[in-house]
Amino acid sequence: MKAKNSPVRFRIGKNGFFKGVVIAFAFSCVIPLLFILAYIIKAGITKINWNFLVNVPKPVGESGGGIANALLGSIIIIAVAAVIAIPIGILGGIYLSENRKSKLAYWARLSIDILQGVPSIVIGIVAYFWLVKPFGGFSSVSGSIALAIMMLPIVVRSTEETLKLLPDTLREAGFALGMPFHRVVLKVIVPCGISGILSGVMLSIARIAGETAPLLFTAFGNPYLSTSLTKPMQSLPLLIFNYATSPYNDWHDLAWGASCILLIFVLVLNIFTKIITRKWKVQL
Amino acid sequence: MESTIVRSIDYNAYFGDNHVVKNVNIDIPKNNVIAVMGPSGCGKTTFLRGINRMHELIPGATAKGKIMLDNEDVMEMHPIFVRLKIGMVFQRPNPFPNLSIYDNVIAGYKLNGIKLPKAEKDKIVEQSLTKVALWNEVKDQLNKKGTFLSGGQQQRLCIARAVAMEPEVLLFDEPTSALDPISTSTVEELFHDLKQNYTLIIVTHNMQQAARVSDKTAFFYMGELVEYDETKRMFTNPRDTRTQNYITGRFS
Amino acid sequence: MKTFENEAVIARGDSPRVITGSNTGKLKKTNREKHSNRQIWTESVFRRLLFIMGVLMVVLVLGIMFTLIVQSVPSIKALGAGFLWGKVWDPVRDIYGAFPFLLGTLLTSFLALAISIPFSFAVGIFLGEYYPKGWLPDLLKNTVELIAAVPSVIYGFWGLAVLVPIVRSFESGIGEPPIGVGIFTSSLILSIMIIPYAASLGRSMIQMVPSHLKEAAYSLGATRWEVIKSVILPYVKSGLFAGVLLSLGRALGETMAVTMVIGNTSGIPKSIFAPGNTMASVIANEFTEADRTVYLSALIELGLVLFLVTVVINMIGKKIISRFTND
Amino acid sequence: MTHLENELQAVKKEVLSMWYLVESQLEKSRTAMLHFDRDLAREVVLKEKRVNAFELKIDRDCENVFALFCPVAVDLRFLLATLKINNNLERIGDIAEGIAKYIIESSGDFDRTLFESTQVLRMYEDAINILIDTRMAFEKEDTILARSIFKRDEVLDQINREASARVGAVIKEDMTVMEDALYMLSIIRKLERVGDQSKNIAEEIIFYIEAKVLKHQEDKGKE
Repeated sequence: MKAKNSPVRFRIGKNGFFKGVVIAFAFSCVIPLLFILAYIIKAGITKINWNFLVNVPKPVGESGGGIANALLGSIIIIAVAAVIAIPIGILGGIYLSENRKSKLAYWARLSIDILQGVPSIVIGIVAYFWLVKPFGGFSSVSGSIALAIMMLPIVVRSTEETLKLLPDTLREAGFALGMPFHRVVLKVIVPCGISGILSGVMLSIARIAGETAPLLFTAFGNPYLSTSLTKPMQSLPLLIFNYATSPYNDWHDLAWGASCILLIFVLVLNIFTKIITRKWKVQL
Repeated sequence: MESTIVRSIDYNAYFGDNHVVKNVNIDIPKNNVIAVMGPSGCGKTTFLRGINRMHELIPGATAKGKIMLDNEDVMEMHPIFVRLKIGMVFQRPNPFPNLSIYDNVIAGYKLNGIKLPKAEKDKIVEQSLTKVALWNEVKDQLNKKGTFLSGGQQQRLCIARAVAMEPEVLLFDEPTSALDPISTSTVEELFHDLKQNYTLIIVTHNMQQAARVSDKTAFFYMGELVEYDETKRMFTNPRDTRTQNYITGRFS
Repeated sequence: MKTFENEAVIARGDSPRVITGSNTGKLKKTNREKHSNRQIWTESVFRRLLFIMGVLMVVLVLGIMFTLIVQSVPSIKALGAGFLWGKVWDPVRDIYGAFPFLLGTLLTSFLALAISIPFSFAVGIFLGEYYPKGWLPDLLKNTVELIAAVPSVIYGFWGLAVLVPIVRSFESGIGEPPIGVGIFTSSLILSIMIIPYAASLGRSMIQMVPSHLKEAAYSLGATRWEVIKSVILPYVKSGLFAGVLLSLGRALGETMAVTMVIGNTSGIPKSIFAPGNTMASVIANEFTEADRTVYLSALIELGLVLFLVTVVINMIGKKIISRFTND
Repeated sequence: MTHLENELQAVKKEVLSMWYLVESQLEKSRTAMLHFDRDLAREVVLKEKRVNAFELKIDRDCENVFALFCPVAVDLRFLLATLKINNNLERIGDIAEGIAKYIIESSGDFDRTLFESTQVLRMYEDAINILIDTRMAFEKEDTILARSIFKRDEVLDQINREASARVGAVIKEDMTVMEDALYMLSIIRKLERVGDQSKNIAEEIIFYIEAKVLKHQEDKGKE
């Protein structure tokens, strides 16, 4: 009996050991994130005050100054990108979910898959040749379009996935009432999948809010406050990149504050998305 | 005096190359309950969905022939008009999950963007729910979501939704197959009341149900209409041996 | 009979409201038809709009590819295939060899992958098999997803401020030149950033393992670890591989964090602690400074290579996933 | 009320109509016997066709309900009982017709004293009452009433058993009434059958209401 028992005991011990290893590895992933969060917030939160939010950066050597230009720029660039990408993305997602078998849908789906994997820097290059070079200068709207291209696959995919999960009986119910196609889609299907679509939209905004690479060659950055869509514009990630790699401590401080704001914005948006998805979920 | 309301002439339906409904000719008299039965895959649901042009919503599906509704060919009309005149109720209750009971009943108006005064909407909701014997059960909770109701109530809500559009014909695609026996018999009783105002075509794979509720029965087999007759006759003295074999359960 | 009675009532005028009622009923029906005609028009417009969206998506990607190819033509013409193997990148002397960047990209990516895989698989196994439900696994899952949400520029900044000094002291400890920035540092940063991709894919794959397989093994007296090792992992190995590929795709294309901590030198790195450059970082650094056509075009050719490599890797990963989920 | 219930009610109503008809047939043939009314007797013979039509109609109705509704439990027993009751009623109709035919066949007015001496009148009265009470039991689903039928059938049996002796005595006394007396004997034999049929019907009623099979049991009334 004992001879038979001891390998079992060994196996049980091994089982426990590996469970411990898995748990240790799994939870240690969280540690760097917590470090980063703690560090950024600790370094950044002290820099944030009213002046920081409403002033533009001062030249090197002068202390003080703020990131108003980057804040406003980020808001404008993201808003324009969202205005471009959300309708196109949702309609595209609808197209993919409604035409599951057509040839064009196959290619469109493939394109979206490709687009999702394209490195952001490549999008930046392309946007540069499409929108910067032909129009003779960096502009915020070119940055917005580059970001919109980055948003597109996320919105399209989440819309498609959400709508695909809705039962066909819902569409049929709509059609059987004599509803035209567009009303079935807009009044029945989209409202039922609204939580999934919204979460896709918000996640895509969170994603582009921190994107820097496509903006390097498009919005470019601007040390002054600008609201013109055709002029270069500053944005938070650009400001962080430029000031973080600069040798000046004052600028580092600005970058820490900006990082903190950007991080909080992105995290809040992510958490908010989780909550909204759960709350707005239509019970089928 | 019975007058024909729906008449199919040489109706054929296909899924790609698959010929699922073959040359169906059938006359459906007004204010009758017609049961369509047959083994699964016999084309009965396809035929039913052909009547209000739901068939062609499936990619690759096509149809040939005529389906006359009041001497107008359904195949020539725009599907939207057809579906306004021919209501449909599905296998699983499918109330709109994002709408209240009240809005579900008038969904046909609301979601089609037809504006109605509040008083008229109230009237339609009450009348429709009364017709499906649901008014007394839900009149105090009209603002709750339609999906809070039980399965049988949901199905009656869906019937009310179809009835609210005042169609001439109501199609039922296995309307009780997802319901428990009690709800099933409630819905079946409803058919007898509804036939006063509407013509009902019911697809069912439950032949007892066909026998219980219908005036006339059509038996489909392998896409063909094998027999179409008074239900009483069909179940006591079928003409075709295939029908006999099917209703006696001797199908091989 | 019934209708006759009703008409009689109307004719006698007992109930005038009945008359108006029936009239508006008829009016309503015709209005409804007019309304529907408008709807039919809108419907066809809507269908066309959706179709255009479908076309737009294809055109967008084709356009990206086309632009990259056309813009890199000057460099392809001038440099040929040797571009990829050229060991020297010196724009001042008009010498463009992409090999240092290829090597840098591959080194950082695979190093990052090697570091991150144990962690992401552990997360996948933990969430997929050990504790699929409960507040703690939920918290872990959401936290790991947040790792992907943090902007890469913030990773870069944090790496610059925190990680670089640590690596520097580590390097001086083992006798390497204490630079701090370099391939090793960027791999560390990258490895954190790519954990969520393989982890979440692994989790969903492991959850898809049919329970009857696991139960069969349990019923033979297998321990949990043995079930994981001999049933679950073999079953999901292609899915896990796809997760690794997606992580790799992410690592290859990552720009900002790497640019900030890799050191940006265009030579061939002598060790993994040496500073270097990746394809993405060299584009980010030099694109706006490139003043000659060939210089710019060479950078774009780098972008094209990056694009093709990531697309191929992503496509393979997606294919594996879709085959896995369809089975 | 469900559709099936409606159908069953209709069948029941049909059976009751048939029952009234059969009762009136018996009643009429009695009146015809009492007053030697050959026209009335002929009417009874003619109306027998209607009884037969009823039988066919009820059979068909039952068949339809079986086919369309697949009844179970009490509904099933009701229909099974109805089919047999229908059959029994038709037989009673035949008996009424038979009696009426005797009246048409017989050469002249019956000797009135025979009604008393052979107890045919009393028996007739009892037979009709039994039939009426069976109907009441069916209509009201009253098993106590139905059980009482068994006892009352025994009275008819008693009269029937004594009939041969009685008729023999009557004939011995007065040979001229022999033909009439033999008719009386035949009528008594037939009325005894009415009792038997009613008893069968009562058994069916109990079967349908209580699901108890009393057929071919000796002590039926006594439980």
